[in-house]
Amino acid sequence: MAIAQAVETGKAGHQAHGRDHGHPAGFIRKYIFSTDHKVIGVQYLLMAMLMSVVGLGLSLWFRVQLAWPGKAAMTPEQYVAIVTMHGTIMIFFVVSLALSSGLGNFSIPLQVGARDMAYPFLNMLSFWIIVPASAIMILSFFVEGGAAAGGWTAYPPLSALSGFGKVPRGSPGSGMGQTLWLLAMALFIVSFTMGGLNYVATILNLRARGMSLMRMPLTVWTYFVAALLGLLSFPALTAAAIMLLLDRHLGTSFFLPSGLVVSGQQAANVGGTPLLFQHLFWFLGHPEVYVLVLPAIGIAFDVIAAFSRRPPHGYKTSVWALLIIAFLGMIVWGHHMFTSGMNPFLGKYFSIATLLITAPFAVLGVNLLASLWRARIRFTTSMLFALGLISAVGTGGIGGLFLATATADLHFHDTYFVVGHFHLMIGVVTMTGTFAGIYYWFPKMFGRHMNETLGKLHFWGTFIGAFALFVIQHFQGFGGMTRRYFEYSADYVQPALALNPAVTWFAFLAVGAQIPFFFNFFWSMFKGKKAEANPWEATTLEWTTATPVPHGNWERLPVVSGKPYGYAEGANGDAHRMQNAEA
Amino acid sequence: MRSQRGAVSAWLLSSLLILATILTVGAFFVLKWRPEVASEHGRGVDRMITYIIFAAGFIFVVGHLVLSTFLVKFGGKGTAAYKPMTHKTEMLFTIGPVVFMVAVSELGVLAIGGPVWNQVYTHKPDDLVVDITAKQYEWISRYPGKDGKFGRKRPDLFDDQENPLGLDRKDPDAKDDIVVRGAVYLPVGKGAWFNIQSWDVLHSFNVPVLRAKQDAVPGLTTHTRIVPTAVGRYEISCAEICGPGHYRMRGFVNVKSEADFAKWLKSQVGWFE
Amino acid sequence: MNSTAVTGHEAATHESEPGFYGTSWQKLMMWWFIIGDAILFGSFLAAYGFSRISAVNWPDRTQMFSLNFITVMTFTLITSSATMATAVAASRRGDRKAAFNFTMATAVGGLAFLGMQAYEWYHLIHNGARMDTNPWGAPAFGAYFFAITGFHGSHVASGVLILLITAWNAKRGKSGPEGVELTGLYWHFVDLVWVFVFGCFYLI
Amino acid sequence: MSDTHAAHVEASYRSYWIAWAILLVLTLVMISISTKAFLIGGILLKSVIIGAWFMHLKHERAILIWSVVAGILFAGFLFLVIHFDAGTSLL
Repeated sequence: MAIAQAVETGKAGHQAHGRDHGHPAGFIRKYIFSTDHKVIGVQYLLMAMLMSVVGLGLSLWFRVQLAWPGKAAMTPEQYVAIVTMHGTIMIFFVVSLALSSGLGNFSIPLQVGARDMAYPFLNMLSFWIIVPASAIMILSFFVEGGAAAGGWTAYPPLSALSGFGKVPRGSPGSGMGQTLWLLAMALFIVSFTMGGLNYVATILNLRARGMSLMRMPLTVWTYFVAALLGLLSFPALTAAAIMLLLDRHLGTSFFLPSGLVVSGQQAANVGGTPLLFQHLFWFLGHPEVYVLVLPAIGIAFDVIAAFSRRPPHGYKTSVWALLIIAFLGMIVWGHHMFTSGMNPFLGKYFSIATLLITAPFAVLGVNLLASLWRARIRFTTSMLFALGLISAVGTGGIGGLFLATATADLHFHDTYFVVGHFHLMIGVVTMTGTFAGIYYWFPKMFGRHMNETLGKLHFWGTFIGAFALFVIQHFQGFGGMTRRYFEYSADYVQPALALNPAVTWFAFLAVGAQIPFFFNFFWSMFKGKKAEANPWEATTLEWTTATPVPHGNWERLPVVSGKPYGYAEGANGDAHRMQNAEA
Repeated sequence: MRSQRGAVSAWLLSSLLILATILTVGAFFVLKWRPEVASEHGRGVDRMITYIIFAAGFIFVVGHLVLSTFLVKFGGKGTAAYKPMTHKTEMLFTIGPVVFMVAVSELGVLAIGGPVWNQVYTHKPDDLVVDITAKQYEWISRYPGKDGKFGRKRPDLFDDQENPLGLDRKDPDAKDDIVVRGAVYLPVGKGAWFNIQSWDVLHSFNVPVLRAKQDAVPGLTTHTRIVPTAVGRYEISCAEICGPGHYRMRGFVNVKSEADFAKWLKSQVGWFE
Repeated sequence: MNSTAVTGHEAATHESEPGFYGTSWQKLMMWWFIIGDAILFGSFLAAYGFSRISAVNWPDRTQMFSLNFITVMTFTLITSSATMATAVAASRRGDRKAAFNFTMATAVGGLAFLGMQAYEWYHLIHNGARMDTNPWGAPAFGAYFFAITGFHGSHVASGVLILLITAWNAKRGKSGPEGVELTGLYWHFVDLVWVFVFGCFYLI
Repeated sequence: MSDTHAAHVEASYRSYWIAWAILLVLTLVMISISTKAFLIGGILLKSVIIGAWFMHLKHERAILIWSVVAGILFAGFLFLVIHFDAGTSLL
């Protein structure tokens, strides 16, 4: 019976892999509608780079408005829409695409020793759903009323008051723009869910022989945990988005309460509650943070091991810490809602539970630091970014202590402290992780090195700019400066306000530093120094295959014989042992 | 050549990290980083924040010092002098941080934060009750008048100019309700219990100087308790995005001495009187 | 074939670690899809429960529904689940004819269920129930009822489509036990959701 | 693995229809008794029967079962938490 089943599995697997394996494919099948995970990974990266131009451009635009009010040629209506779209695009269409989808697609099959994703066709579909999603997101700027303007959290009633049918209009951006926003997000969720299913199936079922779970590189572990978190949490947002769409277009009252009066017009809604949406949204929203942050930390572990020539400290404890973070991450979403009118008892619970997460995160942080102990650090660009990540994880992480404490959050909620904190975590940590990964795997992707000088320029600009920018925002938050404000006039905010031009200058530095990266990326793709198969002398499986990686990844799949990080082996600790080395 | 380049990076990055640490810590001393505080629980909030600053600052400084030391000490070419740790040391480096973090963070929230949190959400019997209503983009406060009772708010009677709270002329409770647009008046040293509501979208009743922040949720009455400790005029800044006019949704909390407040209250006439 | 191209067959049997769940990746993906979908329905039902608890008065179920009719609907769906399980077992034994017949029977059951649901919707709409209002009290009832049963109904409808494709493939021998089993998992899940929907809307 | 698999396949035809009968009876009992606790118990029992027999969870590895249970527990936890907020009065 088992054999019959295996044959069936094989058949399906064969259909999936055999489709374009070994046949010379045309340009379109090879680079556009490719089912090869490596090509799809690069496609995601390019898509993310394209969207980052929009997302970062928007951020600079409103930073100018904030630093020098009136100089940016912007109305308050445009401002809220731009802030909303900057958040949405950066979180879902830049960071998620580049880190989770892009590098994940590229690295997972190579690191576990699989020929491709479990379901390559679904993988291709995931990417091609993102294309219309991105297009819709950007096109929403040009519809009547402009793009969505309810914040990236899209809290109703503002986001539900669409102005369609009997529903009154809450703000200009609540019209068609918000509907398109929801549509794009729905497509994104579909794509991300399919991607997550592929990750889980690939990691659990397609590992090379000998690759037990506890021999997987930490990158794979983090992608695995992130995929599980995504699969468990995104459905809640799906439900919320469906209900929000019904509220907007069919006059239901899931989130719209009785007695609404919007700009003098009385709404017909009865009985809903906006708090429900917040719960559902953050049931996704908090795990989503870990979906983004954990893979960056995983990549940092791999990169640091490769460039410090020793295994990362505490592999097992890191894995357990990841699993505990995942579990706790699912049950603490309410710390985003301390001042939302939630039951104060829940505020206490969420505060206490959230602070428990500091423990596994401390373990990860200590493990990252201890991985440098008695190492021989090679300061490549990739390593610099990984080291920057350690600093950012620490700095951003301790900001979490303030926000997770309900009492302190009374002061910090919805101030620039929150902005600084989450930009450090899901902006700087994720992007340093992504860049570390890109510089690390670029030779595997294109068979060429990226230019190190430009790379270092990129690092120093990014790190100094981003670190200063977001740490200063913490101080503005201490000063009580509220976020999403077009202009400030209050007395208490004046000291914080004085820091605004500095923040904007650092933003220009951080964004400007991406120009050498873009140039470097495309230039090196064709003109970079040729790379051998294992330029970093790293030990994980992706470096055991030829460069450029053949279709199907290996001639013969590797057989794993040991730990992922065989550094500092040999009599004097000067040898490294590949993961598939003969015993 | 390469090893020198490596050493340069090591020194650069590690001195940058030290500099960042010094600047960040120094900024706490140099910058006027917190608004003044003028409420009882606000002092508790600040106590809580100060506690976390020390705990987090310790981690921040130690972490960055260790990182920069490691960079200089272990940067360069050659082979790693790494030796596997014994199981015991490894467990020490795991359990140590876990115990430290849990102890420090939970101790803070339970011992310092918890009581303050309770203070904010406990209605005391002799509190002055103030009703706050938010709408795009205005704060409206209401006092119950002589009878001590609030009249019912009816959405169908809402009129932006004439009747922003939708009060019923025939309702005896509503008759003497005192309605103030854009401002709240409080006596100093006396507890005030707020009933916060909203007509349209989410707003947040945020008075940074009083360390008060509570969302106004349509369809729901949320609460917060403030005991002002200093006379003054403190700005309300909406802290929940409520549309393009979010930034200009301002108001003022006027904290007066008890005598002044009584005088002010006496001078007010009910909305329908 | 193995000499010319390295196939997925190898990838799944000889060259890979045994699956962590002891299943094929197809089944594993189906299971995780089901877990995710379960949380989706769970979120809907949690929201429904939340609304119902906070509502001042909730319409009395006996006023709106004919319990006997709903019970027949439930019977139909449970029976279709049993026929589906039988189809999976038959397909495992290599009995292609029985697999086809039972899969078709399941599809018929699904269609019957959809028909009855359509009738029930018609009945309720005829009596004045809408997404935003209904004659029996809390308007949220209509919104939640139509949204959740509609969402479940769309699952049934897509399930019927998948069943028909599976039956057709099973008959031609294109879909082996694994394919039928995956369809079966999905169908049982749809049945499982109905148990909750039935309980939450019609019984409690 | 293949032996036990074959054995349960032989027995399965009958076991499915027994499960079916139990489900039918349970449904009938549930519509006649309207105690809330009993109903919730009935729903859970029915879902366990469908999961264990029809969806073969009985024969899967414990880790798969726990994955499913974990998913459902998270959804349950969501309800448990938000219901605290339902007590607040509506306007």
